[in-house]
Amino acid sequence: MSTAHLVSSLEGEDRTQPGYTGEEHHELSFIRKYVFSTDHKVIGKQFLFLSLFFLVVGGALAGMMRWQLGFPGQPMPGGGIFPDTMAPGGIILPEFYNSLVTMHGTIMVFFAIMPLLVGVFGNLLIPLQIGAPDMAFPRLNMASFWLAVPAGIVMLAGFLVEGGAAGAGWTSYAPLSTSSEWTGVYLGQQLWVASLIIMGFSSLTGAVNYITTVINMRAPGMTWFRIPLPTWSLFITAILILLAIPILTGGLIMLLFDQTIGTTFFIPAGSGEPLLWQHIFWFFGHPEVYILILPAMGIVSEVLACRARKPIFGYHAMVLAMISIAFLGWIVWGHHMFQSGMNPMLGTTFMISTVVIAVPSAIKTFNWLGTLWRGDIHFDTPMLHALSFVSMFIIGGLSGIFMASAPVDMYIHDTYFIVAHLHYVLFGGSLFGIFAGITFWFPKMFGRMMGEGLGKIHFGLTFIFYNMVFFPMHNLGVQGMMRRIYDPNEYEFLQPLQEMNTFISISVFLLVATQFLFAFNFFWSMFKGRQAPANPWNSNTLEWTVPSPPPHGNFAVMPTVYRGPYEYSSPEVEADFYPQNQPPPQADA
Amino acid sequence: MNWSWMLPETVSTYGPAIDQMYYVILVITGVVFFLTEGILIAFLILYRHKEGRKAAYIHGSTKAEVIWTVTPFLIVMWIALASKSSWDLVKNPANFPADAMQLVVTAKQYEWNVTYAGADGRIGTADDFTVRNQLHVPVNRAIRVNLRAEDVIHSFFLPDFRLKQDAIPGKEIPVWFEATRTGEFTLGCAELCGLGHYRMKGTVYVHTEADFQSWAASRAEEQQQ
Amino acid sequence: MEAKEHPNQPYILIWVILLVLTLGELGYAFMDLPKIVLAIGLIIMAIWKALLVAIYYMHLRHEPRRMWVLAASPLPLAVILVMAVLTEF
Amino acid sequence: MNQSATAVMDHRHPMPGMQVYNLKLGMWIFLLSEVMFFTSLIGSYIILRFAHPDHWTQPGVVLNVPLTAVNTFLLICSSVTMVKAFACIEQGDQKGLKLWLLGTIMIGATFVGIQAYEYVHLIHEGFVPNFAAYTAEGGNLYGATFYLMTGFHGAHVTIGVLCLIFVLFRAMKGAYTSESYGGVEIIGLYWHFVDLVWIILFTIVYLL
Ligand code: HEA
Ligand code: HEA
Ligand code: CUA
Ligand SMILES: [Cu+2]
Repeated sequence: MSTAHLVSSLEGEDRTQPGYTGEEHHELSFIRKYVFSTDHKVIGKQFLFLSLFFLVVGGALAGMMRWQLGFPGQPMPGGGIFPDTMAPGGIILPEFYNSLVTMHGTIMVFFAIMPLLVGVFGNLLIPLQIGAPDMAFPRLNMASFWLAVPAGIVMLAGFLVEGGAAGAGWTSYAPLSTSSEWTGVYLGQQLWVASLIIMGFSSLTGAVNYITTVINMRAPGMTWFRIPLPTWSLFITAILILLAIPILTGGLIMLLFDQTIGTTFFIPAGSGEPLLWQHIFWFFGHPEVYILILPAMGIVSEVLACRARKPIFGYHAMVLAMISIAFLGWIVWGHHMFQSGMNPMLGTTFMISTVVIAVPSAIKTFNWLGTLWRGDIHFDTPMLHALSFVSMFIIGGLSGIFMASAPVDMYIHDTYFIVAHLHYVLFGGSLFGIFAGITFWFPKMFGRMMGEGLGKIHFGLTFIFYNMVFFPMHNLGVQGMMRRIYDPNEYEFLQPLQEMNTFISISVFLLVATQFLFAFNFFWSMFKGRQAPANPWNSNTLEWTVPSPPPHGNFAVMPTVYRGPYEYSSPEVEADFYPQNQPPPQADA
Repeated sequence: MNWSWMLPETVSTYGPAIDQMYYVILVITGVVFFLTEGILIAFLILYRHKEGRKAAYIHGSTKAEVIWTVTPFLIVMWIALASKSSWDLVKNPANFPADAMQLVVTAKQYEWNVTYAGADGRIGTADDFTVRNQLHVPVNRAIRVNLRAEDVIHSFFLPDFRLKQDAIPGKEIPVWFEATRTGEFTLGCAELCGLGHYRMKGTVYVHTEADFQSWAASRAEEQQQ
Repeated sequence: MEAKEHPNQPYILIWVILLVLTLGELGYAFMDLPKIVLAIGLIIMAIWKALLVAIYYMHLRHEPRRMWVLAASPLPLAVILVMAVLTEF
Repeated sequence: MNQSATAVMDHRHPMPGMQVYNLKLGMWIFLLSEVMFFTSLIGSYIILRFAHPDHWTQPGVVLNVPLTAVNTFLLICSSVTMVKAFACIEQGDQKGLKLWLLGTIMIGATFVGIQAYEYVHLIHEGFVPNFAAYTAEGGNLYGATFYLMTGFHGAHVTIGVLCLIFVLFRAMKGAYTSESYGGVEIIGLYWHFVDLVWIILFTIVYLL
């Protein structure tokens, strides 16, 4: 009996047999097709809309925060709509500011960037790039999305309940986060925990699915070292999620019990250990930040190679670098806790492991540069975003080196230097990677091209304003400005920085305004854009061998893979690309 | 607007070593930054698409990859090892100056309470006295601060001294510093500790030894009454 | 199909070993030995039992080598986490 | 036979993969995350205990070790019944499958029952997770971590029993054959894993 046979009898249909084209023969109702769909491409799009929505929410929260920092104590324009518990007369209250920071960080990390990278591109790309008809467990995949939705609702519900939304930072350090006596937040803090537990299940189901799919569902000839880098990165990311999220879930459960039923895992008054929470959080948290960057690295590698029409420089090294980042990511979490009162010897160990992680990042950076070297570079919108990923990630990574040095971190820890670092890697890195990915695969998702002119304008303005927002934050940090500060003017030595804070805030408003261009371009192109051919970028990977958008079941015939994904400008063929499934010319057909 | 990457003046004994480490890293990363970004821009100009251009068919170079793996490795390892001494000096209690003056700083929402030993030089006796949001210390004398917290985590931040240390409820964490000149400096809280976090601040008064003694004496007297 | 190749499994034998080990643990735990000796002995027996379950009942011994690697992958992480945090106290 | 099917036969392009069917592979992968989940709980227990040795008592002072030893015995037996069920369906023995499944369910349910009984007793004696209400000797961290770990393990057993009932239900309808027994195999994996966790927990919580 064959494996395929076994699966078929379990699933009711044979998904591993070649030529399987899914359920397209029978008409599906609207609900089955778009709401409770099991098609990975539809689920990917659902994640796209969900997480773009949360990106907008996170951006709006950031805008309000920046209003307070740029114009402290002044009423927000249109701020009158807020109740007096948040912003009486439009003037943000300190406790509301704390909620804004917390919810901004949490929403951006867990509900915008992570689902954008993992939910959207994981779903869209993995089956298409490995030549599979769908995910290994389509129904589990659907569950993954439909867990993310209630998680998001619970998270946002924090704003509606008495006491406001969670306000202990996205890191929710105990014991502050354990009691309303200290935060002034009641239910909100618990909703935050509950939401993240649910979101954890969503990520976990996704991860199980991705890993199984990549291991077991590859098309014939798709050996490990012929897998395109986005899929590689998503595979590694899924492993990180699989092993990191349960640690957080365990910690969150303990935190929830501390908050509700009177246990004292993290509360010193009952001999609990606050540092235990920090260890648990960061043991998850550091792998988490690589979860937030690795898929973007994969996307960027793909775009760079394709738009430079050149094989990726050092494909094996790229894969190995990602694996070592993922591995080293587990042993550096202590660098977030240098000043937390942890054992200083342990601090030294973490300092050394942290700097070592710069090495695989260096390999990746230089290999990207190597890819451009002697290429034939096409400056399309996705390429521009990918290039700015490379240049901004360098800045963010280099600022990480300052903090990795524990004594230097003593001064810059919890200052705006950290805020600058994290936005350079998360916005300059992840979000530019996401922009690159969305603009690159938009035709595959929606069957239409995205507006190129508008895309370039959006890119240019975003790039400029983004740097105007976050670059000066380094300088603020160097002057000693602490983060999570409602009104820096309380401190005399920070008063001269107000001008700079105002400058940043104004730049933020311009940055946010620029994003309307993107939103407009996105929706306009979805309905009115130029019809996309199957392979608009002359790319090699399998997703471009099927129509845009691909039909249910993806491949009419199961593709056979003959070569690696980045055979651009190969002398073997006339064209400057050489699709993975194109038989070699002298094939014994 | 101050776009400077220079650190403000430091007034602690170990401050210059930390600042130096910062500047070393600034130079290294600065060089790396201009190098990589420069190469990036150069490539973008040199290899931009032109009609009839075909990219080189190159898959990589083991030699180049070894070079750009080993070089950064050596650089960053050096950074870590060079950082180790100042780190141990400041944070490892085994290396603290033995004759330091002892203080207890207790953080709570949203104030800093500084407890002095009083006349007998010992903390925990009846003649201790406590001042709020003020940290008075003599210049040129090592101060050992035993940090405590009453409610949640706070962070004892002396920007001018380059010192930061979280205070954790249920624990006592020692740190030390030594001021190199007199003056008034900032004491801040650097860990989110609730809605008043932003205003949990104090002032560090660095006195001459004589001034400090008379201040301490007058405070001790006040306490007696 | 891989499973067909092993009709006669030592399931009962393993069961007996597990029981003996459990009884052994019980007896050992209440012996008057230094804490550390107790701890080491008990942990060894627990790991032994866990391995028996994984290898025989979960059929790891009939799985490809790659599955072993997969199954063992979280263990180093668990050890790293606990060991590192323990040095704090 | 269409063109792509030929490709599969082509020996130069073998089907990649683990030679393990999806469902089983997926279950293994899921179990890895369970390992990490229990790591966070058990690890916290180890760390808290290490930090506050005075909060813990000797085995047998608070907890009823003999009773739990019986429970451990039961769970180990249920692993045998489970594996027997699997061995039966491998041979196509429908009746054996159903009987052994039923046995596993009964033993599993008894385990949960005994645990509930144990909880009731302990709480009655004042051994509770809650700090404020804590009365028994030893300190509340002991109670909190105890209920946390055994509680989540018990929840896993309960879920396992429910899944087994579902599998039994399907078995009655003849859903499994000697050719197709994935459902039985993966619930077995889960069940043995839960047993394995208990082996660790029993040692760490009750004996150490
Ligand atoms: C995508 C997310 C992401 C990524 C990729 C990184 C990458 C890195 N991070 Fe960052 N980090 C965050 C997200 C991220 N971080 C967040 C969100 C926080 C704040 C959390 C909070 O407190 O809220 C944080 C905080 C943070 C801290 C804690 C600071 C503090 O709170 O005091 C530290 C300390 O070591 C650190 C270090 C690093 C290092 C060394 C890297 C390295 O991986 C970077 C490596 C890359 C390079 C170095 C550049 C490329 C290399 C070269 C061009 C080669 C040549 C280089 C040299 C020779 C130096 N990060
Ligand atoms: C994960 C990514 C991420 C992103 C993208 C951002 C984006 C922004 N962040 Fe945030 N930030 C964090 C993660 C992120 N942040 C984290 C983790 C923290 C720490 C929290 C903590 O301390 O607990 C933080 C903290 C933080 C602070 C520090 C607050 C404090 O310490 O007091 C500040 C202050 O200026 C700030 C500002 C901003 C601004 C102005 C943006 C702007 O870039 C926002 C611009 C707006 C957008 C990017 C949305 C635009 C919308 C679209 C592009 C979609 C449109 C398309 C369609 C609808 C189709 N952030
Ligand atoms: Cu105290 Cu912030
Ligand atoms: Cu980190």
